[in-house]
Amino acid sequence: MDFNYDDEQQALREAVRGLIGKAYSDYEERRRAVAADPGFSEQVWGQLAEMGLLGLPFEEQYGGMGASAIEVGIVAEELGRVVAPEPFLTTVVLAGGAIAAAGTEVQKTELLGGISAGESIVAFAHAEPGSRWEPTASVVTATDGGDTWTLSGTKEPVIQGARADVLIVSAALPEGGTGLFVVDPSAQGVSREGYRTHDGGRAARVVLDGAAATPLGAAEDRTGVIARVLDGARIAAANEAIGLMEVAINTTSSYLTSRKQFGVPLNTFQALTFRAADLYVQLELSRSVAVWASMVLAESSTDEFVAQAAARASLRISRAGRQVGQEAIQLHGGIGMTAEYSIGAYTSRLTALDHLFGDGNHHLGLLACRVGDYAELEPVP
Amino acid sequence: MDFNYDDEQQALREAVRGLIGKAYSDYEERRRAVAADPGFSEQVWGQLAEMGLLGLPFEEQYGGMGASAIEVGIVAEELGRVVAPEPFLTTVVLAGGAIAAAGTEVQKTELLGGISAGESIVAFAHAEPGSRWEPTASVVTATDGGDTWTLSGTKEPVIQGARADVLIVSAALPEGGTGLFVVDPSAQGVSREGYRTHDGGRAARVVLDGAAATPLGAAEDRTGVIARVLDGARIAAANEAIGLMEVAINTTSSYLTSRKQFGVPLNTFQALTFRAADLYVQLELSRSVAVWASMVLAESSTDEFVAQAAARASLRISRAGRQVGQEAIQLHGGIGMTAEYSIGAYTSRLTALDHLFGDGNHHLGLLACRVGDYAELEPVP
Amino acid sequence: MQLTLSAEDAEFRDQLREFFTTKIPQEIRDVVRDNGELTREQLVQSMRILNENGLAVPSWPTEWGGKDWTLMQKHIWHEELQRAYVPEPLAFNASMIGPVLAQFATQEMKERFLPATANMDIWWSQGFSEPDAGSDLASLKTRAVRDGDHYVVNGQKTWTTLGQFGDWIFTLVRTNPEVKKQAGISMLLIDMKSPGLEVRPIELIDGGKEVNEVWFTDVRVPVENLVGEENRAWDYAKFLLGNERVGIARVGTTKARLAQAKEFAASIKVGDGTLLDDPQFSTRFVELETDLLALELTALRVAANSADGKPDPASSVLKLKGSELQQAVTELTVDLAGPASLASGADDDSTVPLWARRSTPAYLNTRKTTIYGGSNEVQRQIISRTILGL
Amino acid sequence: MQLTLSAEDAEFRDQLREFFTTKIPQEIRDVVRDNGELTREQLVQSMRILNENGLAVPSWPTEWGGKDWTLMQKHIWHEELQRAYVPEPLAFNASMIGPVLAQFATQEMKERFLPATANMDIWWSQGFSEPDAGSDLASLKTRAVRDGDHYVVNGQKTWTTLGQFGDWIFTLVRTNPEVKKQAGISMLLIDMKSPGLEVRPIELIDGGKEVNEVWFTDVRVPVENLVGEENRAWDYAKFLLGNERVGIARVGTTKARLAQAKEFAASIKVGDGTLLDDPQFSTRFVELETDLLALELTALRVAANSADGKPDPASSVLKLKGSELQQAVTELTVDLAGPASLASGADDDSTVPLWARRSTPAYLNTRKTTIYGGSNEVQRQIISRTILGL
Repeated sequence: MDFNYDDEQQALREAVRGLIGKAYSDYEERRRAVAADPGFSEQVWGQLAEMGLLGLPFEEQYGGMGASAIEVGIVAEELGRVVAPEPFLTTVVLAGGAIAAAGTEVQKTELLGGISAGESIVAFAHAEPGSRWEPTASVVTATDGGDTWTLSGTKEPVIQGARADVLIVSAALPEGGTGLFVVDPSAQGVSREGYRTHDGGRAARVVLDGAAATPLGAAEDRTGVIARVLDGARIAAANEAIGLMEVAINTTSSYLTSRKQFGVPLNTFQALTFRAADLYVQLELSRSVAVWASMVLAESSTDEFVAQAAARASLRISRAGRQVGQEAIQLHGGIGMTAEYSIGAYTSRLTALDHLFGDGNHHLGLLACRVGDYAELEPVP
Repeated sequence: MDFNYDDEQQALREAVRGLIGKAYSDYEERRRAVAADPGFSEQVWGQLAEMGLLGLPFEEQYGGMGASAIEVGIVAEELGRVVAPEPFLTTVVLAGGAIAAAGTEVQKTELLGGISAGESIVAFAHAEPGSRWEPTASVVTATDGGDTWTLSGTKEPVIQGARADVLIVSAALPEGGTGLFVVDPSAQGVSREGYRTHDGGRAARVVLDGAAATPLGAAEDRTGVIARVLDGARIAAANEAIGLMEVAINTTSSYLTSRKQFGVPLNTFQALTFRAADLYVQLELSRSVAVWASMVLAESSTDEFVAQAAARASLRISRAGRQVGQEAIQLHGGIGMTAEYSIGAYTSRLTALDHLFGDGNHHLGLLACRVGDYAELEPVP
Repeated sequence: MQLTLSAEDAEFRDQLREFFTTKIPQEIRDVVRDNGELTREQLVQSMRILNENGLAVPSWPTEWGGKDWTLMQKHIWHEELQRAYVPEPLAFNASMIGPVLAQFATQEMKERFLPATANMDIWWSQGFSEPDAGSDLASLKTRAVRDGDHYVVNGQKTWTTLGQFGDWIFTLVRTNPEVKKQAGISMLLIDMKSPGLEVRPIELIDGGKEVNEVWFTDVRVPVENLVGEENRAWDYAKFLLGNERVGIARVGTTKARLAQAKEFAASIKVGDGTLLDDPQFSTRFVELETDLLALELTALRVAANSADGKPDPASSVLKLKGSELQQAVTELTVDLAGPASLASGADDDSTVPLWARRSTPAYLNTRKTTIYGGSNEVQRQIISRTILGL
Repeated sequence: MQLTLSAEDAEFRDQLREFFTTKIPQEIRDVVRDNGELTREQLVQSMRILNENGLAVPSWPTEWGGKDWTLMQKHIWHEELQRAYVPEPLAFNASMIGPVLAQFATQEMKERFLPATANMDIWWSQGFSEPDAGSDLASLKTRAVRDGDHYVVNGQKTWTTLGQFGDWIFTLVRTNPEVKKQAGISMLLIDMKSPGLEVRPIELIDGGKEVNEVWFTDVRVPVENLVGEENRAWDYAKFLLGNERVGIARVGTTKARLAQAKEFAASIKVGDGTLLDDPQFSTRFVELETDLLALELTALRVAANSADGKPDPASSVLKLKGSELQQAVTELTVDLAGPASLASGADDDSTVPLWARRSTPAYLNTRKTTIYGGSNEVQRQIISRTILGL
């Protein structure tokens, strides 16, 4: 077992930090980026593409770099450190992951190529009214018209659904099961209503009314693919959360040493510094699980072990993220409540990530159903 | 709604504190009392009887004072303040409560009279191997021999079962349901093995092998009586826990102000004093619920509302008692781990009370099954 | 000891319940229920209806419209108000400057301001906190220098809640910088239309703009607007901050929100049942409502025990636990919303119900409850020092 | 980055697992498994078996029996030892005085003591803490005054774990009261059979007597029993306390205890299933094992990151969380025992199983884990100062 990043991974981290850390070195830059649609910097997106990061996990023949979940985790963590609003998680990891797993050669070449080049924002339209993180669809249904397929129903919220150039849509198949489809959002029968999300991002309601759709790969049950892709996104999100928490804790520590009350710096008050120490404990424990889950994913483990790792990481980071997010604001006091100051954005993003792919209690419930199946939980498969 | 104790209640509190607070003013006295069998002071027990406290809740014709759950709560709280080992809770409240609720006139006169006079220790033998606080019995079974009944099976742990002069035993009835029986522990077919419990008390394994038994009142299903009596004991135990917690917190506060480390008193360290403040919050919230539950019981509420109150009090005090018990030791440091010092006995007793009639999670589970039946929880029936 | 309300209190409660749910317009109470934002007009309208019926400022002296209620009655008034989603009387008017003026101002000043304050003819703002004087309020720097019949005020206040609506602002200013910091502070009433006074909104983390900075640049304030005596305002501020502890627990609000959350949970189908049948949620509801019961009983106990009108030191317990429970309920609501909680910016055409859309902004906004009005750290300090002697 | 153990490490692990479960007598390991009390003889026997096979003191210099293992190997050794319920080598010998002597003692002293220490021919006790010197160790008062070829020692030590079994005690004494408190401390090796040395047991809250007071009344100690230099022992003590952070998390022990608890839960029938099917318990198991997973991974990460042998500051995280999890598992076990947990003093004829009878004493005893070896308050201080710069 080896937790050390190799030289290339270290170099990747430094390169990403150089780019994204510079782009958002001033929190005002991030505020500006999220203020106007599409809620992120197209320029930064282009730079990420130039650096090859938007194709990071894809195979080279599709414009990618063939990197593993470790590298994806590094990028996610670095994006988290500056609360970068670019949709790496949802476009590259989630939508890209689905395409890579289920697409035809032609689709992979075209769609992954478009993502890698930074030319195409692809959104993964999966959440539905009433859904709770299941890997299945039921509100949006697919109809087989012989040569063509059409989709009807509503997807909401779809992260970056309004800006997206391409939609990957999950839909209930006529014969049962959940299929995946490629939808051109400019096609007839597709309407989109975009809006802001609390974390500075954008989402949309996507209404499909007999919209033309092309199966992603075969028009067959893709529940397993969706589950695996969601697990991959959970693990990437866990890494993003590590970056968020680390900087939130550092920002809080800096504030405690610089801010004076009653004539002395706040770090004179042990009740505050001990709580900061507790946050650090949360961070370190969570970091271990996030990195471990990335290794599990990177080493082609079974779907079951990946699901286990994703659920454990989601649970641990949900617990940590809430404590860090809440305490970071509390330890700041009033200034922590203001949008001009950075810390609230970290808390808001942690809250969004927690609810994007299943919060801690959701995963706890799933894991609890199987707790009798084994004696000890071993980190090695 | 009125939370004020009236003058008589205040006088009762002062009298009890005068007696028991004096008897155990020095913690060494309490250590001596629990060191030798029967694990409490027969002398103090006699004094409690003289003051009329052992008949407190019984009607006057049975040697009692006809007092309500408020007065019982006051006595329990005062006993808790000094971790008094006398079996007021199990003999007066629990066994006495069962006799008062189910006994014949003759039984009430004899048994309650014996308790009130301090002449008879009565134990409530209800817990069985594998039982988890249910108001029913299954291991001990009752056989109807026409004129006489016999009981067979094992009860364990029976608090004060070895010292007891009389046993009130729950047993499965031949036709179903759970009956209550009076058993003379010196009768044939009764064997008892006594032992210490971690809180300084005594318990026993009581093996019944065709032991002669007299139905307490009628030989009919007493599940409802047992449930109600257990609820009464839960509420008295909640009051005892309030006394325990209050003194544990005060003892800890005193220690923090007197003990020096690094050349300054421990109360210089805000991380410690804030945790003491959190304990106080726990205490005050719990006190409100304990007193409220006593009022609910005192005002002849429905069994259902009493059960609700007992469960809420058990839950709240379980949470508070653990935090107070654990933190009181931690804030003391090493000295808190020693038997010579008082604080560990408070923690141990809180732990015992928590598991005597159902711990917090047990009651939480029961309450959770009915959470959809009402919109708001109202303190007034 | 008595469990039930007295007959008088029960009747009092029923009357208030009837009044609040029939006399305050439904559309105003709906906004409160749905965690929406009230307009200035709605807040004024609601307070005026209360004032017309003698229900706006019950804690004031009777000669200025107060009611001489028992603490139990005040408690009931608060709880029923909150349960009915009636906007609470603006605290700056009803709980802060009103009582201060009634206690410390000249008869002339009382007559000038108190009736207008009770009726919201004046909307008051609070000018206490400064960027470098938060929990350590006494270190405030805004200066007022006497110049003939005026004070000239320079400085900056912050966290001025709803300052964008304010007509007047009661302001702590330093009038003597030479003495111990508490001893050189005065209170001025300042017309917010005065030249040199500027209000700048502060955006909060939920996107709302409920607080403001207020800048004073050579603002001239007539000397007759001084409250009480010069350099004595630290006492007035302490009086103000210690005042009106009843209602601090916000039991009524939290109880209503928790009951709402139950409805939300019951509305979400999962498997054969709803989220309310999920042990993870049902146990969470039980824990919260048990703690809320404990809080309510403690508030009642404190009210009952404080017949002499002095605040019980246990009021710090009410603030601490009350604020934590408010936060816990908003957190629960986000979790009920689940993935739909992301749709926080969607409009009413959304498939996501209003409560779910508002859940995360409400959660983020509620982080303030453990910070303002004496942070929970300050409350722990009070408990550990005052009650435990630490 | 690599998830699996290296082939060498995996083989190493398998060999140790085989050794521990076959060469250490089952009856000794059963006592550990059942939370029982080992006799002195059992502890010595177990350590001697380890020592014969070079597994008692792997962290020592190789010339004195150490193994020059990687930190990963040391981690595996610890975990496997704990999982197999092998009594750990007595810390006072293996982790404390042994390394100190190896580092600071004269060759003569090493030869005299180290082999006997590794083989438990000497049972060492620790004489550090005093009644008024707990977390603030440097304020110790026990005096040693030079008198010819001897030091004369007077004072009192406390919290001397298993002192009732001790042959020798390594003791911090004040040899210079005139200087800064850290600068006047020396370390003496004292034969516990010396006249004037008295050991008095301290009963703990679980009824056990594992710690002692040690009183010194004019105890004469030959000067050759001074470790290193006079007045330099504060450095030796810091070395000792900072030493051997691997294993501090006690992952192996907690993992084994949690697996036991699962068996207990599965053995208790409730309704149609067992307590393991109860959502209250099943979720608690998941929370604990997830935190334990996080702790184990953190221990492995720290081990992997500390190839230079220096302790990672994250070791405070291991101590903090490791001790909390030990406590959480004993608390869970009491709750599993339920009403049977009251039968803590019953004998083996009881209907209550052994684990349930021992559950509350174990819970009470485990309160010590967050106090000793640097309390969790000290660990938070280290983290906030050293890592966060607060």
